[in-house]
Order: sequence, then C-alpha cells, then structure tokens
Amino acid sequence: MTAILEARGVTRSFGPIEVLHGVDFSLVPGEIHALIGENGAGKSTMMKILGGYLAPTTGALMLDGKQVSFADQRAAEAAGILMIHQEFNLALQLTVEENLFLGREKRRGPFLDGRAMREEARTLLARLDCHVDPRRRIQDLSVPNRQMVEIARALGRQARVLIMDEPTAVLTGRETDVLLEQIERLKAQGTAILYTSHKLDEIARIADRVTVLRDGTHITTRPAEGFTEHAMAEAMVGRELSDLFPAKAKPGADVVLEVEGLTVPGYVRDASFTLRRGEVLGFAGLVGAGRTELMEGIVGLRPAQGTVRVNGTPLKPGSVRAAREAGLVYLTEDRKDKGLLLGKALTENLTLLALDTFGGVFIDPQAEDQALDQAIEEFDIRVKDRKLLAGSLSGGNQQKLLMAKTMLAKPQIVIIDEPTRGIDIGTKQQIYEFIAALAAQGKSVIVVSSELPEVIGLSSRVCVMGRGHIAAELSGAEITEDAILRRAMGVSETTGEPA
Amino acid sequence: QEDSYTIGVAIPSATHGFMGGLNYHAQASIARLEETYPQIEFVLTTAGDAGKMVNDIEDMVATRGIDALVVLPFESEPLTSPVQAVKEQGIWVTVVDRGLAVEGIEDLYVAGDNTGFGRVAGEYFAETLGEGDNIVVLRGIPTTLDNERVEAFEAAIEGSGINVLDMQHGNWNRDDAFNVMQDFLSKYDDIDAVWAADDDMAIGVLEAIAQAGREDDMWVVGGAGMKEIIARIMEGDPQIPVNVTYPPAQIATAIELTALGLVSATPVSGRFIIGSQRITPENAEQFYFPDSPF
Amino acid sequence: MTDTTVESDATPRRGALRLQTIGPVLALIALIILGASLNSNFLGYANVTNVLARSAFIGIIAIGMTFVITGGGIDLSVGSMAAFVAGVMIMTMNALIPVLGIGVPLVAAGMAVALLTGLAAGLLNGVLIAKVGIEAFIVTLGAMGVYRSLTTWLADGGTLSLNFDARSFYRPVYYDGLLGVPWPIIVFAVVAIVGEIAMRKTAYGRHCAALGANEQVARYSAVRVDAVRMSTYVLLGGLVGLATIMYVPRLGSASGSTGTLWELEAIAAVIIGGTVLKGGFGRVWGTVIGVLILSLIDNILNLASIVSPYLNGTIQGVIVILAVVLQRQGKSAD
Amino acid sequence: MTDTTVESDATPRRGALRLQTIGPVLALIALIILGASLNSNFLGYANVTNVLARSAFIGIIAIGMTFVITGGGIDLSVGSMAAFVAGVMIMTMNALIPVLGIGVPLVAAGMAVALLTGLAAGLLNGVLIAKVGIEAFIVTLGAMGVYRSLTTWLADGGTLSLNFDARSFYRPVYYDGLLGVPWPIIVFAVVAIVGEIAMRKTAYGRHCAALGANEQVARYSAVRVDAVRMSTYVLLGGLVGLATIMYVPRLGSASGSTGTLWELEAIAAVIIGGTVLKGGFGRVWGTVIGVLILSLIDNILNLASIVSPYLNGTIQGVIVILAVVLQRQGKSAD
Ligand SMILES: Nc1ncnc2c1ncn2[C@@H]1O[C@H](COP(=O)(O)OP(=O)(O)OP(=O)(O)O)[C@@H](O)[C@H]1O
Ligand SMILES: Nc1ncnc2c1ncn2[C@@H]1O[C@H](COP(=O)(O)OP(=O)(O)OP(=O)(O)O)[C@@H](O)[C@H]1O
Ligand SMILES: O[C@@H]1[C@@H](O)[C@H](O)OC[C@H]1O
Ligand SMILES: [Mg+2]
Ligand SMILES: [Mg+2]
Repeated sequence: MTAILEARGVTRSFGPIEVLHGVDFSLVPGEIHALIGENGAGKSTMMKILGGYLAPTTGALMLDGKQVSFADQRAAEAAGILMIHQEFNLALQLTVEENLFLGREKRRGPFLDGRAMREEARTLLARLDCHVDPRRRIQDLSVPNRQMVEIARALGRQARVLIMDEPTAVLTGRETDVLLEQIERLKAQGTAILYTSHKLDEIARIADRVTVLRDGTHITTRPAEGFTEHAMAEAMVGRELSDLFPAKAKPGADVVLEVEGLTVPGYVRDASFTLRRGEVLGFAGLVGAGRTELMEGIVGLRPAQGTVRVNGTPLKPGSVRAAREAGLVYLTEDRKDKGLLLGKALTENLTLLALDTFGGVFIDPQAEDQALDQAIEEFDIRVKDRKLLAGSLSGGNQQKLLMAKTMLAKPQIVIIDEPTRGIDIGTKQQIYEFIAALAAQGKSVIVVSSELPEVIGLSSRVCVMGRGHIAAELSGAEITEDAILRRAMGVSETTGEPA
Repeated sequence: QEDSYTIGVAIPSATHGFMGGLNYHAQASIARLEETYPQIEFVLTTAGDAGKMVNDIEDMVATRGIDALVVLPFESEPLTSPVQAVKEQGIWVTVVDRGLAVEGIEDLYVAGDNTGFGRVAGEYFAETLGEGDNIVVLRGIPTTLDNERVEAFEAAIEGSGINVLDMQHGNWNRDDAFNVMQDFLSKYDDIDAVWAADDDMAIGVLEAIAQAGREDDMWVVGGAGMKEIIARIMEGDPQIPVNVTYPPAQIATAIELTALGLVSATPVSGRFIIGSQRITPENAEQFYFPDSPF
Repeated sequence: MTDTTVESDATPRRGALRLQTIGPVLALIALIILGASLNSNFLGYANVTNVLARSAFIGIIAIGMTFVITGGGIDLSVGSMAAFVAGVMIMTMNALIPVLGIGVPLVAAGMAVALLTGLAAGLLNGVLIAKVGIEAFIVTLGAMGVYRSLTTWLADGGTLSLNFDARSFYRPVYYDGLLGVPWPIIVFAVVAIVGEIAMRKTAYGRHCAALGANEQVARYSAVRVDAVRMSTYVLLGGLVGLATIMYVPRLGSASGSTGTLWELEAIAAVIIGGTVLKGGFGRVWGTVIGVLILSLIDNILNLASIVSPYLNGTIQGVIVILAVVLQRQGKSAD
Repeated sequence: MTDTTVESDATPRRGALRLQTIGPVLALIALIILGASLNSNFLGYANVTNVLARSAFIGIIAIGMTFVITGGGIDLSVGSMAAFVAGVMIMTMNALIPVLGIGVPLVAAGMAVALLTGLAAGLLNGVLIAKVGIEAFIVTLGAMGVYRSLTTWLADGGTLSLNFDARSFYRPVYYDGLLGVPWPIIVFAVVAIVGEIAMRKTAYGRHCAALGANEQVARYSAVRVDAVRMSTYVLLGGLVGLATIMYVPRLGSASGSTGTLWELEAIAAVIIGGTVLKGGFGRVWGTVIGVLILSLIDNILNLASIVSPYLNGTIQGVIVILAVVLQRQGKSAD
C-alpha cells in the first residue's frame, strides 16, 4: 500500500541544536505505526512535524505521494491530519464541550447548536467510557479525564491520519483498554495511526510496525510481529537491560507517618493508614478513586479533616510548607499545571521547593548550578542546553526534572504521584532503583501509580482505594494484579459480586 | 407646605485650590442659610466632569423636586441645554462663574471676570516691565476660560515690548507647575517675571525658583487670592508684588441671592460680575480670609 | 457503595457557581431597595429613565470591553477615544451644514463619521496589539494620551460645540424614544442582547474566551487568534462610536475632558459583572448589572444628602468593593 | 549515557532576548541624545538633578509596583494613597508641633507616621486581595476612590499645608543631599539597588515570579502564596510611604489632587521596563529605565518648545508606544 504521509530526511533544529537528524518515516492507511525511543529521542518533535505544528528544518514531507509543506497545523488538519499532544492542549477555563468543538463549532444559522454539540460530546465521551458532564470546566476535571477529553476531541474529527503522543501516559489499565479498542476500530476504518508510548506492552499489543528513534536518529523500522518488548527496549536505549525492579528493602519498625480519619470533602472519606521508616507503600486504584486528593489533603494542599502525624507530631493543617519542614513532600501528577514553571529556566524550577537551602539571604547561583549538574547526572535528564526553559524539555525529561526538584528538598517522606509518567523504560529502571535506594537509606516513600506492575514491583504494602476510601491493604504475597483490581472495583473476594 | 423650598447646588469637585475654596464657601453658606431659613432645604452635588454634573442636575429635578438651581457649569457648552431644560420646567436658575453658551437662560448670573483676570495681570506686567524684558507663562487646564484669560493677558501686554519666552500648561496644579518651572529655569538664563495664572501654580513656581536660587532675578504674579499668597503680599514680599482677585466666595453670593429670591419678594435676577481687582500690599488685608481653605 | 457523596466529574459544581453568579444581582437589588427607601421618587418614571439613559454610554462601551477582556486584553483608551470621536463628529457635522443643511442627512453623516472614526481607532489599537505584538496596556495607555491631547488640540484648548440648530435637530436622539423609552436605553438594550447572544451562542464568543483562556490552545484549534484579538478592539471601537452617537445629542459638545475615567468605569463594570480580568471567561449580562450598579451608586448619593460630598468617593469605593465581595463569598483567592 | 548532552552555551533565544532587554535602554539613550541636541543645558547639573529628583517619587513607587505586577497583581491606588499618606503625615506633624517642637523628632515622627500609614494601606489592599480573594483591580480601584476622597475630606476640599517653620526645617530632605546628590536621588538609587537584588538574588524575588507565573505550581512548591501576594502590596504601601516622605518636603502640601495618575505612570514605567503585565517576570532595573524615559519625555517637551503644548500628550503617547515597539521588535504577539 502506498504511504499516506511520509517524511524524507527530516531534520529539525532548535536554535543551533539539531534534535532530529535526517529521519525517514512513512505511514500507510489502516496501520498502527508505533514510534518509540528514549526521553528526548525526538518522538514528539517528529510527530509535531508530521502534524503541521512544527516545520522541518530540512527534508521533505509527502502527502499522498506529493510533497507538501504545511503552513500551520490548520493546514495539516485540513488535509485530514490530527494530533493528540503529549501535553494537554485544552483551555482550562472552557467547558468540556467548548473544548471539544473549539474551532469547528456546530451551528444552526449564525448561532451555535449547543444541544447538538452536547449530545455529540456525550456520545464521543461515552465511546471512551468516560462519563464527564460536557458542561464542566476542564479546570475542574482530573488529569485522566482531561486526557479522555483530549482523545475524544481527536476522535470526533474525521481524520485520515491520527497522531497520538503518549495518550495513555496518564491513564490506568481500564481506560487504556477502552482507548486501544477505539484505535483498533479506527484502524479498521482505514485511518493511519501514529502512536507512541513508553508502555511497551501496549506497543506490542496494537502496533503493526515499529520505528525506533535514538537520539534524533532513525534506528530501525520493522514489523511488530516478532519484535519483543525486551528487544524494543534494547533498541531504544542501545544497551542491555537488566531486571526492571530492584529488590525490595525490608521496612523498619517505627512509624513515620500516621494518617487517621482523613476526610477530603467531596473526594475522600475517613482514610487511615501508616507508613514505616524505610518502607515503600503503594497506592492503587481506578481513576477517580481519590488517591491524588488524599495525598493532597495529607500535605495541606486541600482542605481536609482528620489528623496527620509525622514522627508522632501532628502536622499543621493546610500548610505545604509545614509539611515540607517536617520532611514530607508531595510530587504532583500534574506536572504541567502544578509541577513546573514551563516558562522558566531549569535551575529556577529545580530549586524552587528547596530554595531556602541555597544560600542565606542571597541565593547562591553556583550552588544552584551544581544542583543542576547533579540532577542531570542523577536523573539522566537529557538536555542539550542548560539555559533552555523547562517547557522546551521533552515530556519525560520534564518529569525527571520534577522528580529532581522534589528530591532536592531532601524529604524524609516522599509521596510520588505517578512517578514514571511518560518516562522511558531505561530511565524507569533508574527511577525504581532510586526509590529503592531511598527506602534503603531509611527514607519512606508512597508511590501512587496507575501502573499496576509498578505498584506491585516496588511496594512492600499496597493500599487499594475505591470511590474515595481505602478499600483494602495488601501486603507480601497478597499483592497481585487480580487482588488489587478486585478491591479497586469493589468486588468482594468471596462472592465475586459487586458489593 | 407652601413655603418650603429646595435649592439644588451643582459645582465642580474640589480638584485644586480654587475649587477647594469654592467648595468651602458653598458648604459654609449652605450651613448658614439652613440656620436662617429653616424652610429651605439644600442639595449639594459636586462633579468631576461635565457628564456627571448633568447627571446630578437630572437627579435633583427627578428625585428632589428642586425649586431653584445654582450651578457652576463644569464646562459651558455641555451644560447649556440640560440647564435650559431645567429652566423650561419653571425652576429658578442661577449660573455662577462660567456662563452658559446661550444667553438669557438663567435668571441670575454671578461671576468672576476672566477677561478682567487676564487683563489686570497683564496691565501690571506692562506697567512694570519694559522693552526686551523676558517673561514665562504657566497656563491652567486647557479650557475656554483659560483661553480667555491668556488672550486678555496677551492683549494687555501688547505693545509693551515684553518678550513672552514660553507658555506651558501647569494645569492649576502645584506639582505640574513646579516641574514646568524647573525646566523653564534650565532653559532660560534670563527671566524677569512669571505669570502663573493661579495661586496653586504660583506656589510651585516659587519653590522651583528658590531651589535654583534665582529669587532675586524674577517676580511672580499668581491669581485668585490664595490666603498664603495674600499673607505674603501683606508682608510686602518683593517676589510676589501683586495678585489678582477671582473670589471663590462668589458661589456664596450666588446661593444667598437665590435663597433670598425664593423666600422674599426682593427681585434678585440680573447679572453680578465681580470684577477682578489688583491686590497690592496696601489693600491685601481686605482679601485675607484665614478660615477659608484657599 | 454507601451514602458517601464523593463528587465526580459528572456533576458540575452548581452551588458555588450560583452564588458567584448571583452576587452582582444581589448587590443591585440591595441598591434598589436602599434607593427606594431613601426617596419615593427613586422608582418613578423620570428617575428610572434618567439613570438608564445615562448608563447607556458606559454601558455600550463596557459591553465591547467585555469582549476585549474576555479575549485576554484591556483597553484604557475608550474614554479619550469617545472624546476624540465626539470631536471629529462635531467638527464634521459643523463643516457639512453648508452642504447638507440641517436635517436627517446631516445627522446620518455625523453618525457614519462617528462609527467610522471609532472603528478606525479600534483597528489601530488592534493592529498594534495583535499584529505588532505590543502589550495592550501600553498601546491603549499611549492611545489614551494621544486622543485626549488631539481632542484638546482640535478644540484649541476649549470646547467643540455642535452648531446650535443642528443640535436642536439631533437632540431627540438622546431625549426622545419609543413608547416613552428613550433611544439610548433602547440602543443599550439591543447592544446588550446582541452582545449576550454573541458571547454565549456564537462561535465568536467562544473563540474570544478560548483566546483569553489559552492562546496556544486556541491557535492549535484553528482559531484565527490574531484576527479574533484584533476584532475585539475593532468591535469596541465601533461601540465607542455608537456610544458617542448617543452622547453628542445629550451635551452637544466635546472637550479634552469628555469621557474622563470612562475606561476605569467600564472595566470596573465588566469585572463587577463577573468577567475574569485575565481573560477566558466573559459575561455580558453581568456587565450590564455592573454598569447599573455603578450608575445607581451615584444616583443614590444624590438622593439623600447624608454625607459631606467630599466623602462620596469613599462610599463609592467601598460599595464597589462590597459588590464584588458578595460575589466572591466563600471563594478563596485565585 | 551518550553524547546526547552536548553542552552548548549558545541559547537559541539569546538574540531575541537581548534586543528585548536592551530596547528600553536604547529608547532612553535616544531620548538623551535628543534632549542634548535640543538644549545645551539638558545635560547640565541642574537639569539632571531636577529630573532625577522628580523621578524619585514615581520611581520608588514603580519599584514596589514591579513586585506587585511580577506576582500577578496590580495596584491602582498608589497615587491616591500617596495623597492620603501625605495628608495624614502633614496633619500629624502640624498637630505634634506643640508637643515635639520643630526639629528632628518632629520630622522623624512624621516619617514614621508616613511609613506606617503606607504599610497599613498596603496591608489593607493585601488582605482584601490575598485573603478575602477579591480581584486586585477592583480592590485597588475602590481604594483609589476612597483615599482620594478621604484626602479631600481631610483637607476640607483644599490643601493641607505643613506648618511653615516645620517645613523650612524639613525642606532639605528634598533639596539637599550628599556630595551634591539630592536625597531623593540617593533614596531612589538605594531602593532600586535593593529592589534589583531582592528580585534577582533572593528567594522572595523568585517566589514573586513563581506566584505570577503559575500560582498552582508555586503552591505545590511550598511557596506561601497568600503571604507572598500580600507582602507585595504591603511592600508597595511602604514604598508609597517612603516616596511621600520625599514628596512632602518639596512643596510642603497635599491635596485631593496630589499624585493623580501616578498609578498609571508607575504601571507604564514597569511595563516599559520589560516586566510582564500578566506576571511571572519582573525586571527592577528596567523599571528604573522606564521611569527615566517617562520623566525625560516631559522634560524634553518643556525644554524644546517645538509644538503646540496641546499636543504634548500626543507626543508622549507615541513615544511610550515606540519605546515598547523597540523592545518587542521581532517578537510576535503573546
Ligand atoms: N522548543 C524547543 N526548544 C529547544 N529544544 C527543544 C524544543 N522542543 C524540543 N526540544 C528538544 O528536542 C529534543 C527532542 O524532544 P522531544 O520532545 O521530541 O522528545 P521525545 O522523544 O518526545 O521525548 P519524551 O519521551 O520525553 O516525550 C529534546 O532534547 C528537547 O529538549
Ligand atoms: N482539579 C480538580 N478539581 C475538581 N475535581 C477534581 C480535580 N481533580 C480531580 N477531581 C475529582 O476528584 C476525583 C478523584 O480524582 P482523580 O481521578 O485524580 O483520583 P485518583 O485516585 O488520584 O486517580 P488518578 O490518580 O488515577 O487520577 C475525581 O472524581 C475528579 O472528578
Ligand atoms: O478652576 C479655576 C481656578 O483654578 C482659577 O484660578 O479660577 C477660575 C476657576 O474656574
Ligand atoms: Mg514526547
Ligand atoms: Mg491521581
């Protein structure tokens, strides 16, 4: 079959730095073509070029065999090419429906056809099994639901080419399944799909062909058939990969964090749990279970009732700073809106949380620089120019920067919400090792994750949340995917019936 | 009851010294008259622009049922037809200071003399200075009345050979006048006198001159008789030889006459122009009102 | 599950929204009750029409300002632009009397000139902001100085007045109306209704909000952001022209001080009405309420001579803040 | 790791940044050249000290405003706050003469009162904005009306003047100085340097910028956002007090019209200097340049009687816009 969209010898530079080096790539109708590579390899850049958001510096784009150059993304969209961004592309103050139809509103005469749009919005979302009211504002939605809206928006337009940049990074297994089904459906209709994800099992599940990028260079393109996850990972990172999860350390005896009867109005009800020194405690649950809200309640980012004790001392409620001073910090799942100042330099982001440790009255810029060196080293942040703004890092590298920022505060207890969202497999391993090392040093870690293997692989104990409360606490051999899922969905173990 | 009345008084708000004085006199005379004539009620409004003043007048008519209106038009033109409309409803109209654009609307007109204000000052300059002497002028806020004053001033010095080096707007404001005068002093080495067409501006000008240490080189004529300035004239300060009256108390005259016209049969209609006079060390005492804020 | 009412993404947070929405309305009602209790003529025909008619200028402008602010912009030049438009309109009409005589053609010509001048001034702002890319605050602050000084210059430091006969002919456009409703009120109402519909029921309104909420997103959603941004200023310019058409027959003149502080009043009305100053959300009907609140404060201060006139500004300031406190009740800083 | 992390000190956006940064400086230099060519006294000691000393009030205030704007706020009340502070200061000093006599204690008491009044006024703004959560624009617009009217009321519509002898004693604080440099210039310079350091070298400056850039991120980074936001208004209030301490000895008086439009001038200076109006980035030295540009425009217009003074406003407006165009050169709308 002939390629619908093709890139020939595409390079792209930002200022003097070239990040794509003559990449060839093609996409045929009715295929799912996966693009994989490490963080910063150039996947998003490539996708943006194909989607008309960025112009190639040199090289050619071919559409249906004819050379094209998209003036802007609107031109690409007119040619039937749509893209779902790695970073959200939604206006927070607008409603779901307004975002879904932005720029292509349905009209009746000169007026908007609100009813039709709401109907269609419901249909689109229902197709994704997402039951969000179309009249809600995006700013009031949880991160996964925002992602579903983002996906629904692309599904709602008749696309010949659909480019999806890590659509599942913020989704749990259940939503991922729904999404993959939809992708299969589109494929069956002849849509060409370009897909990327750091969850290689997804790639293995749906891809027809796989292209590997490493450091801006095209490494290989081959049929997915017979390309194992392990082989993919090695092709990406260019070296042997050992076991993903390190050995679990044995937690100490003393309790460092005690949460008792914590209620976050509207989200979490009466949650109690404890965390021991040197322990990695996992939090699992479905989207909307309230894990994020519970954690935000604990560190004082949300109004909450109940008590939180750190090393036996009650924490001043409502004060993130007090929590930090007690050695408790929280790493947000929403890196773009709550984690990083995208318009600011790397150092400014890195040191913001721990700024008081950088000099006395005056900030010590040398110490900051050193901290950046160390962060780049320790978290393998791939950055070609240290003076870049945080927003120009690749998504995964932003996540690493956020992780480095949090760790710089030298927490005794760290709550990490979705620690490896958008992180490549090689780095994931490093982060897991890092978490295990923290625990081994006597620090305590809470890992909130929608990736069950991650929760299972890291934690010595797992709290399962369902609909705003802690439904179960599993430890040791009890920790299995099946057990977690059943508890999360509120299915009782004995009968297998919904409670 | 039959013999109770309401008088509406609409004046510009107290944005600078002179208007402050005018506001003071309006309030003081209202307080006095309310004592004397318990049957008269007063409505006082102050406006920062012409539109607001028209609103105020509309409100007085629609909600307060005024029997007479005393107005110092913020600007002549825009107030003309609204005041005319008031008149047409049979309400007594007294206009103060800035006349209306159409003659014969008001029953009573009480005013200062802007042409006179410029002329009297100009005459002093013409008498005192001669061929080749240099002066600078600070004008007020750009308005018709400022134009009238400056034109009259220019007419009065015409032929005297006095050299007007520069004119800038000091906007009847101390700070603006201070800045402008500082710059005049940087720009011109030889200035013999300054006409600062308002005493607020004169204060700023005097300060700038003092800073430059050029008190002995030039004198300053302000205007409208601010009490601090009058006091210095009384002391014979050579830097402020004279001043020109433009009494803010004219509003009190207008309100009193209007009240009198309502309660008594005395005919008070007509025109009262309070001429601008030259204040000199000799007569200064009679223009000194220590209680007035101006 | 149990009785827990864990909120989900399925239900909009109605309660909170409602108080915020209704806040300005409550403030307005409170003012009306206060006015009525202070003076029996307050709700009379004359006072009501007076207040509404005079609100029309700021009102019409504030509706345009709602779009500008919703789109993430600001316009400080509207007051002086109104003065300038009025000046140009008056000069043109005076100049045309020998040609057109006094009558409908003259007034029509004047109106056309006012609208065009307003649109042109708005376009200039829009181009500098949307195309050249200068901060709206600076462009319109500069423009504010420019128009005010140009008007003073045109008027030679004084006042520009419409020829007396022309004015008498034109006067009914402010003072007369339809079925006892003065024209300015009718025009204001029409602009408000059209504005409300445009904001809520058309793609244009959504695009303004999207632009104000997140320009990047709007751009990626095929919204022509530069054009939309520019259009908000042009629209506002046109509405300044329209407001001037109502204003000139009222006072028949223009000077450098015409329209002083209208910009602040208009912006205040917009914000009191619930539009977000940083853009992304606009509420036209709220703006109408905001304008009425501001007008009523002045009106009520005139109803009862309760205080020293020097303190009017204090009372106004406090009421404006209170009107918004009411709106923000229970909502924390954002 | 591979050779991926090629260290390169060539920042892509350097060029653009540099022009943006240097823009206002170029504008200032152009103005200085223009002034020097128009009048030979322009660069003389007297004119230079005059202009700098006059700039000090707005300058000191504008530096505080830089922090407020960087933190995502705005303060429209500073001009009238200055009038109010001056009024309170003068009344207090006059009242204290019988107690303290004329001398250093009196002046010190006056200064303390001015500072405290400024801080209190700033605190009030800050509480309403940061704690009660009302839009800064509305709070400070309301406060603007309140302070202006309170000052008029305190002055009984007129001017509050400092007792003559007290004033003569206090006068040197404006007119004298150190080594020929008048005090206001020295104070302005000190405030500018401290401000620049605070903005760039301290956690406080970083926190202001973080708050303005993204309040959520700041909150999640353990920045006490309410406290920081409030502190910017308190700081500004304190600086208004300080500016007033320099202002009162100049003319020894205050009235309801003192400080009119200072707010707009201060905000304009901040933006001309390169601070972003929507917050997130502030440049104190830029603000100083902005203040000087604005002062020089006036000065040059006075020195060069080239045009009708009616057109001064037009020229000012155009230059302000041009100064910013220079800065935005090559950068598209944001
Ligand atoms: N606007 C920009 N300015 C400068 N450099 C940029 C910009 N955008 C991307 N880059 C750089 O280009 C390189 C490729 O980034 P890209 O986002 O394409 O990576 P990616 O493969 O999508 O990584 P991830 O898996 O982390 O999303 C990175 O080094 C990144 O820092
Ligand atoms: N910013 C927000 N504003 C209002 N409601 C929110 C917000 N974020 C999340 N919610 C609501 O809180 C509930 C739980 O949120 P969320 O989905 O983040 O839970 P979670 O257990 O942390 O799941 P995950 O981490 O997988 O996203 C959801 O029902 C969602 O509607
Ligand atoms: O406001 C004006 C005042 O300043 C001037 O001195 O006299 C006339 C007034 O109208
Ligand atoms: Mg990416
Ligand atoms: Mg979550």
